[in-house]
Amino acid sequence: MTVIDSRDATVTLTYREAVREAIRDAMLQDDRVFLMGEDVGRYGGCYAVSKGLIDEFGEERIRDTPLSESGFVGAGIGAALGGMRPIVEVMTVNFSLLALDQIVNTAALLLHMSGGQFNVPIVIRMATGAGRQLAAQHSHSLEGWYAHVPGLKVVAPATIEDARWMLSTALADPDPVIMFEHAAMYGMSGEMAVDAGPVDINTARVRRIGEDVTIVTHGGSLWKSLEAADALAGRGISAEVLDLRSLRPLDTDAIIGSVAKTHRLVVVDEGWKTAGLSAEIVALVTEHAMWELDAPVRRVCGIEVPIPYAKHLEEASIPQVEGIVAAVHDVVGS
Amino acid sequence: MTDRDQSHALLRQMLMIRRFEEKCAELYQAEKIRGFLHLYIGEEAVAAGVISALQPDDAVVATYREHGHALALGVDAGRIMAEMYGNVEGVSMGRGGSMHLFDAGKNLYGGNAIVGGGLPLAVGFGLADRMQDRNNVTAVFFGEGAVAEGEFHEAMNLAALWHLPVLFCCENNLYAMGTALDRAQTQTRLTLRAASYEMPAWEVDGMDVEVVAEAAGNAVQSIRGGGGPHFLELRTYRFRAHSMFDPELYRDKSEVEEWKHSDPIAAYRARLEEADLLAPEEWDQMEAEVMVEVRAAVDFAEAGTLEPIEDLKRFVHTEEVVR
Amino acid sequence: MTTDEAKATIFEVLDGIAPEVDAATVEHDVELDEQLDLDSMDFLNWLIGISKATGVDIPQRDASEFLTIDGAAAYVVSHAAA
Amino acid sequence: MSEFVLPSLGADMDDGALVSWLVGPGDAVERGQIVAEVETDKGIIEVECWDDVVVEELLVEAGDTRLAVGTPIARFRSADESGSAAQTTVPDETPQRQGTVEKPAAAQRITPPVRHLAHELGVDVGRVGATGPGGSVTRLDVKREVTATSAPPGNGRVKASPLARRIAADGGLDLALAAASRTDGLLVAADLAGLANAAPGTKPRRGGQPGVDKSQAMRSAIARSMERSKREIPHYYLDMRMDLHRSLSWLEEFNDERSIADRILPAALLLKASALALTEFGDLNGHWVDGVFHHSEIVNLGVAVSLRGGGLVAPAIRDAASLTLSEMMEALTDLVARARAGRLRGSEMAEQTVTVTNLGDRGVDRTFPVIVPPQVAIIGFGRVVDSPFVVDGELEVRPIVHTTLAADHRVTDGHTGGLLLLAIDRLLQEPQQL
Repeated sequence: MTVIDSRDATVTLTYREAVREAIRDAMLQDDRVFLMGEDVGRYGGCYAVSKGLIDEFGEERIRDTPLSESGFVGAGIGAALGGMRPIVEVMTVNFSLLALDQIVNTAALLLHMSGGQFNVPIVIRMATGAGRQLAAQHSHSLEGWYAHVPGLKVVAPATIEDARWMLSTALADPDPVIMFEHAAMYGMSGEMAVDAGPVDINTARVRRIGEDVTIVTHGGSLWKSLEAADALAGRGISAEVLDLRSLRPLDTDAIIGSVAKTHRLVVVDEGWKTAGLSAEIVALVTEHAMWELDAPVRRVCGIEVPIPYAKHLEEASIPQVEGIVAAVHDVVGS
Repeated sequence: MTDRDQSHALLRQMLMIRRFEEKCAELYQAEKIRGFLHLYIGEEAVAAGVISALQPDDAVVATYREHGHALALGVDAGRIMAEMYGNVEGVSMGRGGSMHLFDAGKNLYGGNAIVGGGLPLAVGFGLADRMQDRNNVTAVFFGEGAVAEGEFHEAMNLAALWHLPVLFCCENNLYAMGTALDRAQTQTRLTLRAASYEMPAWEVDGMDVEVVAEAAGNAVQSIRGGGGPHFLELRTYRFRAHSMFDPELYRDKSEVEEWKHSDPIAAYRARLEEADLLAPEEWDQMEAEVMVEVRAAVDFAEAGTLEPIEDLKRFVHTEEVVR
Repeated sequence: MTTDEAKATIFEVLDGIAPEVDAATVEHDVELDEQLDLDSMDFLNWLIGISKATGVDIPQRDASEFLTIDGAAAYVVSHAAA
Repeated sequence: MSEFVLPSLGADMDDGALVSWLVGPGDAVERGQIVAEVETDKGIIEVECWDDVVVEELLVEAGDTRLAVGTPIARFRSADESGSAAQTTVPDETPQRQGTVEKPAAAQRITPPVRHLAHELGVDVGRVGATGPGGSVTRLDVKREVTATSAPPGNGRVKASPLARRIAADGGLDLALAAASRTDGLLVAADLAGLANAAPGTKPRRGGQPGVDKSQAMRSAIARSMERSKREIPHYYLDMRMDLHRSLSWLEEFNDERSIADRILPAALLLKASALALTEFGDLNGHWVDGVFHHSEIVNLGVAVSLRGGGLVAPAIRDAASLTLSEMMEALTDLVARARAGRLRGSEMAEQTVTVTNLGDRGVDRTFPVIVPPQVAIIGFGRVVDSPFVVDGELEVRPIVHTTLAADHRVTDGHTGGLLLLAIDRLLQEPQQL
């Protein structure tokens, strides 16, 4: 529940509540905004993000859809072209593959193919990531696939503030924005300044300042990286943690800037290594900051295996704090 | 039989599509036009007929075989040709080519080269119209091959479920590229597919422009009256190859010759002449005018310019919306 | 604290700052400046080290007492807590 | 009269064989009529004619020969004798499609395997003389360069981080003489900074090349850097006497109230004044790289620290102008301690934008410092000496310091340098503002 503490002017809320508030706020601000997706209405959302919104806004604007990812994502694109500002929820990134045609072949390309005539102002939200023993078809981190596609903007809010405030910026954007919410974070609660307001969706943020090594990460891995940085501080290693926030475009300046300061890089990404987002970041650094590097780069990524069900195996298959700490030690040479 | 002006307009529209595309084929072989070029020759009655039943605010979503639809909507022939030349003066500034003709001014939303890809889009237009209380109709064209796609069924279901103002126009020319309908689908009565979504559906002779126009007119009227989505199966035939580089191994020449007896232009012309609605000199004049238009389109394209390479990265994100 | 104890501490601190110095060769009554290569930073660090090790506060105005080993030891002995 | 050419029926059709002619010379051909059949990779395709014409001559006989698209295969004349030429004629201009692909400029001819060898041996291929065919670099050329650069025998390739390589290149350091602190033997930037600190054999090495004399390595590094400086940089020198009376009085008062650990040395004042002054004269703060001066927004003050047992390093105090005096003192203390303990960070050895040397502490009156490339200026402070000095027309004894500037004449002229010294002097007269 939302608790407002007037003394320090912060509000404590969960990630889920933050996203819900963002949707609610957007719907109140703009009649053109509506939410559409599987079980977003009566059921209250697969992850209870939209719980209660149907009572407030009705079935037209909190629109339950059949299990037709391609159909309703495409309908969202059409509605966007027709003057609406749809928020389309796809339950998980795995299911979004059923809508890949619409997202990649239509939403991302239309503006260009039409010579600039038709932009697609749609926001497509989806859960991503492992950590809840949901096994291989509900747990993957495929953000990097979308980040590959020109025409899309891809964001990954990792903090309560970003969960609350990225949506309005995404909706104001004239082009399609894919928003990845790490499913393990929905229950995470945290403080946010009461007077927090809209945030950009195209820059990275340093979440912890450090001197010795840069940890580049996003989404659910941010918190593991910060925990690792804490542990490292106790051993005299000062790690800077950079939260990408935007996976497309990548904030190259921020990445290069931090590496130019620390001269060492560890990339933490729950997605797979091969041809993945982490590979892109490392490539950027070698292209733009080769001569700043004072140690080999390390990547802490999802192990190249479909995410298994068993808890111990699942944990072993995605980045964990110990792995990040070990990678940093390796890079720092201690 | 409709009145004289109207029938002349339909005939002229079909003739324009025919001559324009013949010129396209010629220019393709001269390497002026490249990429894939899918010609509509033989199917002109469908676009001309259906689009004659639409209002200016109605939206059209078409396939990669869409020159006919673009011309029928009144998109400038010169800018279409320029697009195929890859010129910056093209309707899509040379970014789209033959398969991706767009025109905001005419509500033409492509030019979609993914089979079935345009169907969900049309549902979205219907939804937007409904949510904003606009009494528009969206006509979406697709081939019978698309009926095998999941997106067809998802879109049909959504449109019917939400009772949206969408006209589904299935251009059944019997072959999905080279695969005949009965070699690809269990149920070849396509209207039965629509019926399974409780959607009104008709089988229409797509070689007869007046029949098409009438069926489309009825459907559009019903949709605008709140009748929800409708489905038209327009039975037609393409006289030419699927694309340019196609030796047509999958069908007999005799079959093509057989269908050419139902050439929508020749048949309609003969019918009008028989009914004294068209004088031979009127036809000759029509031919001459159309040829002038086609030549003007080619001249426009020939005089066109290429977009500078420095502008390559335009239109990836919205910096300027051209409307 | 005896003078020997004070000197032991003083040399220990010096060794941390100038490890190359052989304590046996340092003359106790000659100014350090003349026999060792110490700059102002080293000198300051030496004073801070002595202060830390002995608990004796050394104000700036008394810095001149530390020009020789003997002087430094005398200062420390006389100011050390009983 | 027009030529009828083999048409292109698809972007992926390059050629075809004429299977049969369906028309012959003298035949009248209608627009749209099929005139020939062509065998392509996809099968036989009918070729149609786009105009009403009469066949004048068939130029190619039917057969198996593959003809390129665009090959003339017949000559037609228009049906109405003088009518317009058929469209499918060879265009006037050669069909030039969508620009041509330019070949990359041949900067240096070297094959990948040879390049790899050079990389393995740590040879800069740019320096290698090419004796191979067409001016290409051969394996022998690369090996010859290894011998020429007299790498320590048996050491093979030096494993060094890119940053370490950059610093070494900028400062003229010889990586082969450095010792690695990492367990895997990779030389990192910090290894260059502290390399003369430990006397040979005093510390067990964890990795790197055995038996390298670190102080000798540092000597050689300094030698190269200074050699480069004096070879490449046209120095100019300016000198100014500055009255430190106010600064030192103020400092004495300041220190009196503080415990010894919080004491501030005059050096901190001099550094702070220098840093602040440099923010006003950006042309003296930055790097000269490949003939271009790159100004730095912030002042990363390299501080020359002499090491026990010889040698010198000048690690950076980052953004020095933004530090308070206490912070400056703290930074200086920390830097000197770590420099002498050989624990500098790589960044501190890579980020200097200008250098200050304070030799006066050791008793010289003034310095004539040498610029550290790629920097463009160095400020030197001499000994503070009580000297006669005229103040408001009266002769007084004041603590005077000679402040010297050596600057790169390619970037600035003496006028700018003089203004910098004046600014430092002005700042030192108002120590409480520092």
